[in-house]
Formats: sequence, structure tokens, C-alpha cells
Amino acid sequence: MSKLFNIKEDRSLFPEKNEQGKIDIDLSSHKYLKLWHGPQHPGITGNMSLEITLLGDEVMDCETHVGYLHRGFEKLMERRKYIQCFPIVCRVAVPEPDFNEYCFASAMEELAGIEIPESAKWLRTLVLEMARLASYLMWIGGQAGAFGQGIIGQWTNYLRDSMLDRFEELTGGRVYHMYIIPGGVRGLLPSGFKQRMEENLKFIEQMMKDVERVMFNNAVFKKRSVDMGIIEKDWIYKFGITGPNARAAGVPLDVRKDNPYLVYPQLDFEAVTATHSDIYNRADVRRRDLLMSVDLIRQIMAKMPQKGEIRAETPNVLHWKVPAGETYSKAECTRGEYGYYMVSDGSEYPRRINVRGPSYTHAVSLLEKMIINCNLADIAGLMVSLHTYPPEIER
Amino acid sequence: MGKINDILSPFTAWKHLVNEPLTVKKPLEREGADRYRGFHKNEIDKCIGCGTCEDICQNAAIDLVPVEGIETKDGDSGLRPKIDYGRCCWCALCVDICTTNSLSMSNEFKWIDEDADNFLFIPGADDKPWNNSEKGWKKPDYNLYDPNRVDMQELHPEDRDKSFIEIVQGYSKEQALKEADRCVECGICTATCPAHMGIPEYIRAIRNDDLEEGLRILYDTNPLPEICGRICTHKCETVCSVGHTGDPLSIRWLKRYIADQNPSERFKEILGTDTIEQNGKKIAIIGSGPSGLSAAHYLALMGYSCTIFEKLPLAGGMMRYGIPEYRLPYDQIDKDINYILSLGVEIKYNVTIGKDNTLDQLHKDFDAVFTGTGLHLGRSTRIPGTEHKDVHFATDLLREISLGNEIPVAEKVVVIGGGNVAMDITRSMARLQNQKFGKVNVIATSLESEDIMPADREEIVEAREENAQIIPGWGPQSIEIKNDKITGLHVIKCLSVFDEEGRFNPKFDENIKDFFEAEMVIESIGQGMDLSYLTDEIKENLKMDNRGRIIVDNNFQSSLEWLFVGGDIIQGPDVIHGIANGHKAAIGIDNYINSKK
Amino acid sequence: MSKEHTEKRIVYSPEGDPIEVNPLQDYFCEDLPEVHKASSIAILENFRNWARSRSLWVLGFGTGCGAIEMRPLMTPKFDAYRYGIQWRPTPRQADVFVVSGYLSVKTLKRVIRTYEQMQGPKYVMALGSCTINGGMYWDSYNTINRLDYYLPVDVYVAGCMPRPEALLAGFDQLKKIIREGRGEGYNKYAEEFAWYKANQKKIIKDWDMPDYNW
Amino acid sequence: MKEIIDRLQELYPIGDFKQQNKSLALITVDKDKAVDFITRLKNEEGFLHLSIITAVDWLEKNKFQLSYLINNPTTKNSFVVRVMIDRENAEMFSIHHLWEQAATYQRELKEMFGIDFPGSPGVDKPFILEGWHEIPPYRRDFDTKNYSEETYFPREGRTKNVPAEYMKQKLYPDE
Repeated sequence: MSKLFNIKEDRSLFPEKNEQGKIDIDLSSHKYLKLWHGPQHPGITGNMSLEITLLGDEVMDCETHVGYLHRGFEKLMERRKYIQCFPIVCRVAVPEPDFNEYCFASAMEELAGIEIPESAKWLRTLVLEMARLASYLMWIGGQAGAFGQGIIGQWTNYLRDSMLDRFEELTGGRVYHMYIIPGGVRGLLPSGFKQRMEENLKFIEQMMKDVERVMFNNAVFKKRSVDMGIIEKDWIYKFGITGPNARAAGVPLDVRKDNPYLVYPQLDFEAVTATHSDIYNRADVRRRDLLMSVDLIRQIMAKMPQKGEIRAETPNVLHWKVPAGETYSKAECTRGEYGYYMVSDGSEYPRRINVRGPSYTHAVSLLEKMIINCNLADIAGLMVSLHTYPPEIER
Repeated sequence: MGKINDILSPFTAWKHLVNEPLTVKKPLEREGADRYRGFHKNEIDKCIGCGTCEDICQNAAIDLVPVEGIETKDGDSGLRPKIDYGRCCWCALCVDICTTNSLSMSNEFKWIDEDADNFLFIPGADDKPWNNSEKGWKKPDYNLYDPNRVDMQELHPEDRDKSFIEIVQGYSKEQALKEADRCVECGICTATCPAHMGIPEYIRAIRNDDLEEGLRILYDTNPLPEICGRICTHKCETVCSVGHTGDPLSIRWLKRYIADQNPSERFKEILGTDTIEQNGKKIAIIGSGPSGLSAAHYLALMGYSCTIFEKLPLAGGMMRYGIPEYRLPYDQIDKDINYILSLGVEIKYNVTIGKDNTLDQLHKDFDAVFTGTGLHLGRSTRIPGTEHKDVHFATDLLREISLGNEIPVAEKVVVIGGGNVAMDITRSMARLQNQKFGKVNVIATSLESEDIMPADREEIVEAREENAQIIPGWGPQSIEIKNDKITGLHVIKCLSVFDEEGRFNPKFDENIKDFFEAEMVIESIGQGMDLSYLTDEIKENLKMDNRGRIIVDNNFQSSLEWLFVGGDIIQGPDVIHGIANGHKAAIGIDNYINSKK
Repeated sequence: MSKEHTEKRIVYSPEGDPIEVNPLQDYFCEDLPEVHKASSIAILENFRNWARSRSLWVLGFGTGCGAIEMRPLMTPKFDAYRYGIQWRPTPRQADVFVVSGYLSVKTLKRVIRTYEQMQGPKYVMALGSCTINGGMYWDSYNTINRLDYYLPVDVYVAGCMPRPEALLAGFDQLKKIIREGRGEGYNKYAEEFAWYKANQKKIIKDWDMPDYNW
Repeated sequence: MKEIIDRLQELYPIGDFKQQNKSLALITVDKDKAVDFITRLKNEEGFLHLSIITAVDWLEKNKFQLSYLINNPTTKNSFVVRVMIDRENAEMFSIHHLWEQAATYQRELKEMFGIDFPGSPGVDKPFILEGWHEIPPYRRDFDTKNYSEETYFPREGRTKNVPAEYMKQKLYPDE
């Protein structure tokens, strides 16, 4: 019987597992049903599909199929100048483009030896936290929705939109911000921004109390999520799990703390952790992380310099040659460690850029393992709780 | 207990039942933010069609296309960006890098169409509802390329005002790389340069630190890079697209950098001119000025055997005898000329055509003749008093200085004229006064007001740094002479120089007068040509316009098909036109000789 | 997926009897799409068009990044439901396909299948630069450049990505088109079926499905 | 980080040490020793977390560079372990036994670069692409723009003018 899911019925009819821990499936025996879950499926987070083999309504085997959103970013960047890569990197991850922009810019700045101005650092941190907040708000709606609570999504998508309005004001873009340009940022805070932001934050805090009451203190949600889909502590490094998924298991992996970047050392925060990583705990860690983002945004707004240079002096971007070298720049996004591995050969074009999205491990190898013995109805909830996000897998 | 709470607490959501809905009432009327990156706008008159937006666009969304009503002219390609909204990603990099600041974005974002082919438009030219929108993305407060020029190191005024040592020190490698980095490679400058030099290409060679390639590009169109790198009138810089919102590139100093950094003894090797196949044809060239040298260079490359006839003891024409050494050192002239001579060009010095030899004789002895004799005669204002012996022409004095002869220097000097030659003589006089009297008292006065003075801006600034007074906007009236000695120049205020049709027609206010004290007056209001070497027979057959200029075709061939004419007597006056004329004439001569066969 | 599942094979019933199946014949309809003629009675046709335009049921298939802007539309901020627009989970219930941005070849295949499974009259709304001329992935080896070569598009919305307000304006325009009886994309698809199929097959190399997925 | 390398220098031929930043160092290891070396770093030096495995195509040198980015969650330091392998019949030893997600990375590398990892689970199955018959797309000799233009019908109606050439045509066509 699986430790993962609290299934309590008689398991004697279920087949034995072989040495690899898998079940020998003979489709012609008519016991099993093969089901394709996605890509056109409302319960899925982005386009990916799961090829599931079911026995009854329990998953016996699963293979994830990705690649529906493959655009070949890493190839496209090789034939674009560095500055031309800047507008396209944000497209790798739609809900939180800023982490891409930041990782790309900081990797490039490190290779080029550019120090960005102080106020640009604060503004970058601000948009990263805003992106985290917006992304969590969207995620929380998905998590509740996957367990049948449509109302949470209705609330939080409105809250997310209020954050997008602030983004629009600050960066000129609603979803794709293209704000963290190599060398700095593209604009100072508009007048009245802080006040409007504070109103948004207050409303978010107020609504999050309701979310807590309606979603987290909810018998149905607890029933479906507590002790469901547990990530064991010893899997963390074995599978390369990062972010809230790891923190919920009590492993405080948070790049903001571990390898502090931008102005995080000057901010007061702790990595949010829980004791064991089931769906409920992961959701709770994300909720607390969300509230911490609210707090961090307040701290940033209070401490940041009022004006100053927003972009360091750089060579002419039309022929910016980055010295040969390679580096890896990472940041903590909502799903975990987000990183850009950049190799330069000293020319105007990057030699190679590799994007590390945390879903790469969460949605493929980890999901394939965790989904075994999961009930068909819980698949969506499990996927959302791993915060899988396909575009960063295939890029 | 906890379980009961878990069942009841979700019901608290009911409290929102009475709340006002937060839905946007009229979403279609909602505007984008002030900074929103919406649809493109372009101030089409400000735009110069440099294509930098096209270069930076990673989506190949921008094409440059001709637009009705926009003419191709110096500094404006006549093209305007056409944007494909089937490609655009609204990153606004095109706005941020726009050299003229003409491109911007509105905060409008709704464009619905049934035909996908319609999403191509020319911002500014096509009538779009957002053209007048005030809000939207504007170029932010940073630069994607450096708008500021790398300062050139120059001698301090105190260090230079006594000697004729070269003022401009030239760029170091680091400075040249930094300056070359500012180029956006639009190529607008190439059309304006009379020689159509490959300016973006040689600047790229500097960036790639491939100066040999740079030199090859220079010699493609200009055989006098050391000279041009110092004294070219740099029309390219006036149209430089980077100059619209910042300092233009110092194209001239970059050219000089390439020429300076390549050692003269390696020129032939770099340029691949060690051996040139001779074709046995002979060309005579009169005058070793820029046009003559340029023609000789390109003819020599084609295998012609060229002989230059020079009236003065050294080659270079006006470049040597008209431009003071502090601007153009003689050894640099020699560097350029020696290279041309090394190609097998011969110069016969101290030969005056019309005296020592005749044009008819040259016609007989050579397959073709090129003449570029330049403007060496001074022109007079013809105001009362100009016949006095202490009234001189600037060109004469400059020539004497270059020849090493002593010239008369007075304690108080007035120069009439506002061109580069006037500045040259003013600054030379300042030096000589400093050497002789230890102080400077020279006034240069021009008809033109300061903003339209024909002299280069930096010449005026540097002259003032050297304590010469530049007083523009006065018309000379008469030279006051007392006891057979000049005492000064009477002037009246000049209101305008050109009339509405752009013709020279100065207007004065007789009531505003001034008097500049002087013991010596130098006229520098333009030069005339000396065509006395043309025999009457030739003159009869030679077509000339009503102002006495020889009429030539595109290849500088006159109506006498063996006679080619170029340089200041046709176009200019300046060096770069001379070089361009010489190059074209060389091609013309080649065509002419090939057609004779 | 491989080609195997479209090939003829023998399966066994629970009782052990062999059954020969030819998937393409047995599992799918072999008919090709037909043109739906408009009714000759003008008033009836107008009524139909009016009714169709008043309830646009959108297929919940986010093919590209533009899908993210559909959530604000489904939720209170922009609330598209008040305009008669709602999202449906299955193609059988939907009549508007919003192609939200770039399409990789792998997705295009699924999009074609889903589109063909939708009930006529059906409409396609294409979002963003990517569907018009390739957008920022114009030189990518894995994304198509123009959608109208593979599916009939009724209306385009410019933007990268289009905002929810622009989407609403797009729906507005689509309603107008339908009311005017110009929403003929699905008929065009039936008429020029061979051309569309040839284009689709040119880029979907391993064609392992029936020609028409109905 | 340097001291780890100094300690292991005797056991493994480690080259090109470079401290890229405070917490990241680059090293190169021979192909044959690489898996051994990575295993040691994981088991004895605490480099428990594998961030990425990726490849760089050095077409000019006819080599692939494989980069393993491993991180020590205790000291927060990372190594990029670089391994150069031949481009022809590119093959590398699999490390799927060390980290579960390595199999996915290796599957991607096989598909996108054509680097084989014998023994890695599912390495031959298509991962991202479907029906791909060209050379692996991340190889430098694959021209994506060409392929796209030939395959995906770019929309007509585009024209191209280069300002300098256009001005020449308009202002001085004969010169």
C-alpha cells in the first residue's frame, strides 16, 4: 500500500510491483485503461499531457509528454545579439517573466563586468517580488480550483490583476514587462505608485484572510490534501527538488537566502518551511511565502532610494561583445531555483544559454513517480501543488 | 472542534455577497497606463530613416520603405520604418535606440482585423487613431549607445599659441575603440561624403581592431587619409544620425587614427600595391593638390604612368601652402604623398604650365591631361584703402609662411572674412604676434553672424582660446589711412547676408558703426582661379559657364575630350571634393582611353 | 504517439475471441467536412446569426502564452460571461477556438484535431503577432509562421500578447462578423479542405491520424 | 572551492580551474574520469544537488562540451564540471543512477544535440520534438532561420531597403 496516498480499501486485487517498482502492464488483459490527460484539458497547468494507465480510477503508470510549447529559445538566442535576447527571455515563463529577465541580465552583467546602479538593484528586487506575488496569486486559484473551489480563483485572479496594473504603470507592460534590461532597469517609480501599491497590498492581505478561512480551513480541502502526495525528505536532492516543494519538506532551500542577490541581504525575511511536504503543506508554504512577498514589497518600498541612475553605462548595445567565459546566474522564483547558464565566446552573440526551470524536475521525473497510485480525480490537484509549468521545461 | 470550524469557516465567504462588484464596467474604454507600450508613433519629419530601429529589432519586424512626400537628401535616407504587427513584440527597443527620438509608442492597444495582411503600417505616415495620443512609452532616461563624444586631447591654448606644433593629439587605442563603439552603422554619412567613403565599414574595422582592413577601406575612396583625417570639412559629421540627440561621431579623428596607427613603410604591403601592371599609357596632371594627387593615385593603380607638374617647390598645393602647420603638419602631408609617389607617380617641381611648358605640348606628349590648379588668387573687397601696401591677401601670406619666408607682422591686425582660411590666417597671425611682441591683437570680422559663419565651429572656438577676437556680423566700409599708415577698419552692422532666394545679397544698417584699430589688414573673403595657362585656342573650344568656370561632365571631362578638370576650380573649395573629383576623373580618363582604342 | 495505433491489428475480447480492427475506419468517421449552406429564408438566417453571435462558447485550450490573459476574462475583473462568452472544457461544446499565440508543430497537430472535432458553425480567433506572421518566433524551427495556411481564421487581434480588453474588442468584432453572416471560416475549411490538408501534412511529418477527425 | 580541487587534484586530472564568482567555480575533467569525479563530489564532498546538465557545441573545435552544474546545499557553493567529448558519434556515460532527474536531462541532450547516453532510461524516446527528421536542432550547423523560411510560409508583402544603398541609388547612382 502506498504511503503517498491514504487509500484504505483492500489492495489484494492490485498487481504486485516488479523489481523496478513498476507494475507489468498488459493492456490486452482489458484490466487497464490508457488515458491521455491533456494537452487540451482544462485541469492542466499549461500544455503538457500525461499518458496514464489506469486500473479502476487509480493510476498504475504514467509518462509525461512535453514539447507542446517548444519554441527553441536556446537556439534562437544563439542567433540574436545580446540585447536582442533581452525581449525574448521573458517569454520563457509567462506568469513570472521577470525572473528570466533578471537571470539573463545578471549572467550577462557578470560576464561583462558591469555593476548596476543602486536604485536599479532595488527596483529589480521590487519587480521580482511583485512577480512572485502575482504568480502565487494565480497559482492559489489553480490549486483551489483543482479541488473544486472556483471562488478562490475568482478572488485571486482579481488580486493578481491589481498587481498587473502596477506592473503596467511601472514597466509599460502588463504580462511581459521587459523591464530588467542588461545594465539596469527601464524606469523609475511613477508618481503615486507607492500609495496605489499600498492599497493593493492591503486589499491582498485582507482577501488572503478570507482565502485562509475559505480554502485552508475547509474540511473538503483538508480531506483532499492532507497527507496526499507527500514528497519524502530524502527525495529532495535525489530529484533535484527546489523551492516551496522542498521547503515544505523542511529543507530550507531558498536562493534568496542561500546565495543572496540584489538587495535581499538588506531585507528582513526567513525562508518559509513546513514539516512534511504534502499537498496541504505545500499550499500553506506558498500562502505564507505570498504574505512574505507582501511584507518584502513593503520593506523595499520603505528602504529604496527615491531617485538615482537606473542603468549603468554599457557599450553600444548594437555591437556589445561580452568577454568569453561562462557563468550560472540563479534566482528564487515561485517554483524554486531558476537559473541561466550562459556561455560567451567573446562575440556579439551568446554561444549558448541554457535555462533551468524548476519544473524540469518537478513535472517530469518527480511527477511520474508521485502520480502512481493517485486517484484520477486528484491528478490536477497534485500537478498544481507541484506548481508545474511546462514552458520552462521545453523552452 | 477543529472539524466543526473547518466546516463552518468557508461560509464566511458569504459576507462578500453584499459587496459592490469590482468588475470593470466598460472594459473597452479602459486606457493603457501612461507608460504603456502600445502601438507605434513616429514623428515623420524628425525621423531620418537611419534604420537603427530595424537593426535592433530581433523579430525582423521593421522594414525601411520610401514614403511619399519624403525626399532622399543629405542626412535623410528618405525611408521610413514600416512595422509588421505580425512580428512585433512591443519591447520598445526601437524607441529606446531611436537616434532622432522620433519613434515612440502610444498607449493604444486595440487593433482587430479580419485580414492578416493589414497588420503592416508606416507609423506617422499612415492615418491611425493613436497618432495623436499623448500617453505611451517614450525613450527612457538612459542610452543604449553613448551619445557623448570621446574628448580629443589637445594642446592647451597657452602651450600652443606661440608655436606651429600640431594641436590635436589624436586618439589613443582605448579612446578610438570607445568612440568607434558609438557608431550605429546606419550609413547615412556615406552619401553626404563627397568621396562616398565607407565610413561605417572603417569604423567597424576600428572596433574589430583590424586597422589594416581599415586602411584598405580608406584607400578605396581616399588616397590622402592622414590629410583628410586632420583637415577634412567632415560633412559626414554634420549628418551623423547619432548627432541628432548627442554629439556626432568624430569620424574625422577616427580616420586619422587608422592612418596614424599604420606605419607608412607597410602601406604597400597592406594595400597590396607592391607590383602594379603597367599599361604604357601616360597621363599629365597639372597641380599636386588633392585632386591631382587623387587622380594620380587611382590612375597609377590602374597601370597608368602619371607625371604631375607642380609650380611650387613642394607637392600638396593648398594643403601645404594654404593650411597652417599647427593643423596639418608637413610630415603628415609627406607621408600621404610619398606613398602615392611610391606607386610610380612622378612629380616635376617648379614647373609652371604656360611658362615653362604649355598645355598644347602636354596634349601632344601625353594620352590625357588632368588639371586641378586650384584657387590661389586672393579676392579683394575693393573697399577704399585696399590698394595700400599693408593690405594683404590671406592666401599669399599663408603660402609665404609655408615656404618658410618671413612675412610682415604688425602689432594690430584685422582680418576680413569668416571662413576657414580667415581663421587660419588669424590664428597664424596670433602665433606670429606672440612670437614677435609677446601678445596677441588680431581681430577677425565677417559679414555673417556667428551662427552662419562658414568656418568650422571648433576653429572659431580655438581661435578665441588663443586670444584672437572673432567679431562676426560686420560689413567692411573703408580702411582708414593716416600719414600713409593704416590706422584701422570702418565697419557697419550687417543685418543679413542672403536674401530670401538664398542669393548673396547682404543688407546693412548704416547707422550702427564700429571701428577696428589696425596697422595691417588681411583680406580673406574667397579666392579666385588662375586659368592663364589655357591658350586662346583652347579657350575658344572649351565650354565655360557665365561665371568663367569650365563645364565638365560627371567624370570631369571637359568639352575637350583629352582635358579633364577637377578640384577647387570645379567644386569646393575643400580637400574632400578634390579627392572625389580626382577619383572620378581617373575613372573618366580610363574610360576615355579605353574608348579611344 | 506512433503510427502503430492507426494500423490494422487483431485484438482479443475478454472472452478471448479475436477481433480485427482497422482504427482509421472503425474508430473515426470517414466523411469529409461539408459546406453548410445558409438558409434561403433571410429572416431565419438572420435570427440564427443573431443567436450564434450572442453566445460564444470558447474552447478552453491555451495553445500559447496568450492563454494567460483569458483568466482575467473568466474572472470578475473583466468578466466576459456578461457578454455571453464562456469557456468550455471540450471541443464538442465549443464554437470559438481562440488560438492564443504561437503554435509549435506538435501543438498544431492537436489544434487541428480539436478544431475538426468542434461543431459547426465554428470560428477561429487568432491572437498576437505569432499567428499573423510568426511573431518573435519567426525564425524558430518549431513554430509555424502563419496560421491561415492551416486553419481558417475569422478574426485577428494584434498584440504580444493582446490584453483582455483587446480580446473583448476581438470578441465584439467576431460577434459583428457573425451577425452579418460573414463568419464563413468553417465553410472555407470544407471547401478548400485539400489545400489545408496539404499544408498541414507538409509540416506534420509523421501523420498518424485520420485526415478528418470528426 | 580551490582547496577541494587541490585535495582531489592527485586523484583526478582536473584542469582549467576558474573561480567565476564567490560561489561558482569552473573546472574541466576528462571524459573517462568525469562520472567518478562527480560521484565523489556528491558522496564525499556534499555536492548533493544537480542543477543542470547541458551541452555547448564547439563546432570549430569539433567538440561538445558537457556541463554538469552541481551544488553543495550546505556551503552553498557550486561547480560547473565541464567535460569535452568528440562531436562525431558523441557519447557520454550516464549519471542517472546518481540523480533521478539526470535521465530527463540526458534524454533532452540526446534529442537536441544527438549526444548518446547508453543505459539512461528512455534516452531514445522523443522528448520535446515530434516527427523530427533533420539533424538535432541545437547543433550549431543547423540553421533555424533557413529551415523556418523554407517550411513555414512567411507572409509576403515585406520589402528590404538598406539606407546607405538606397541613398546611393537615389543620389549618386553612377558613382
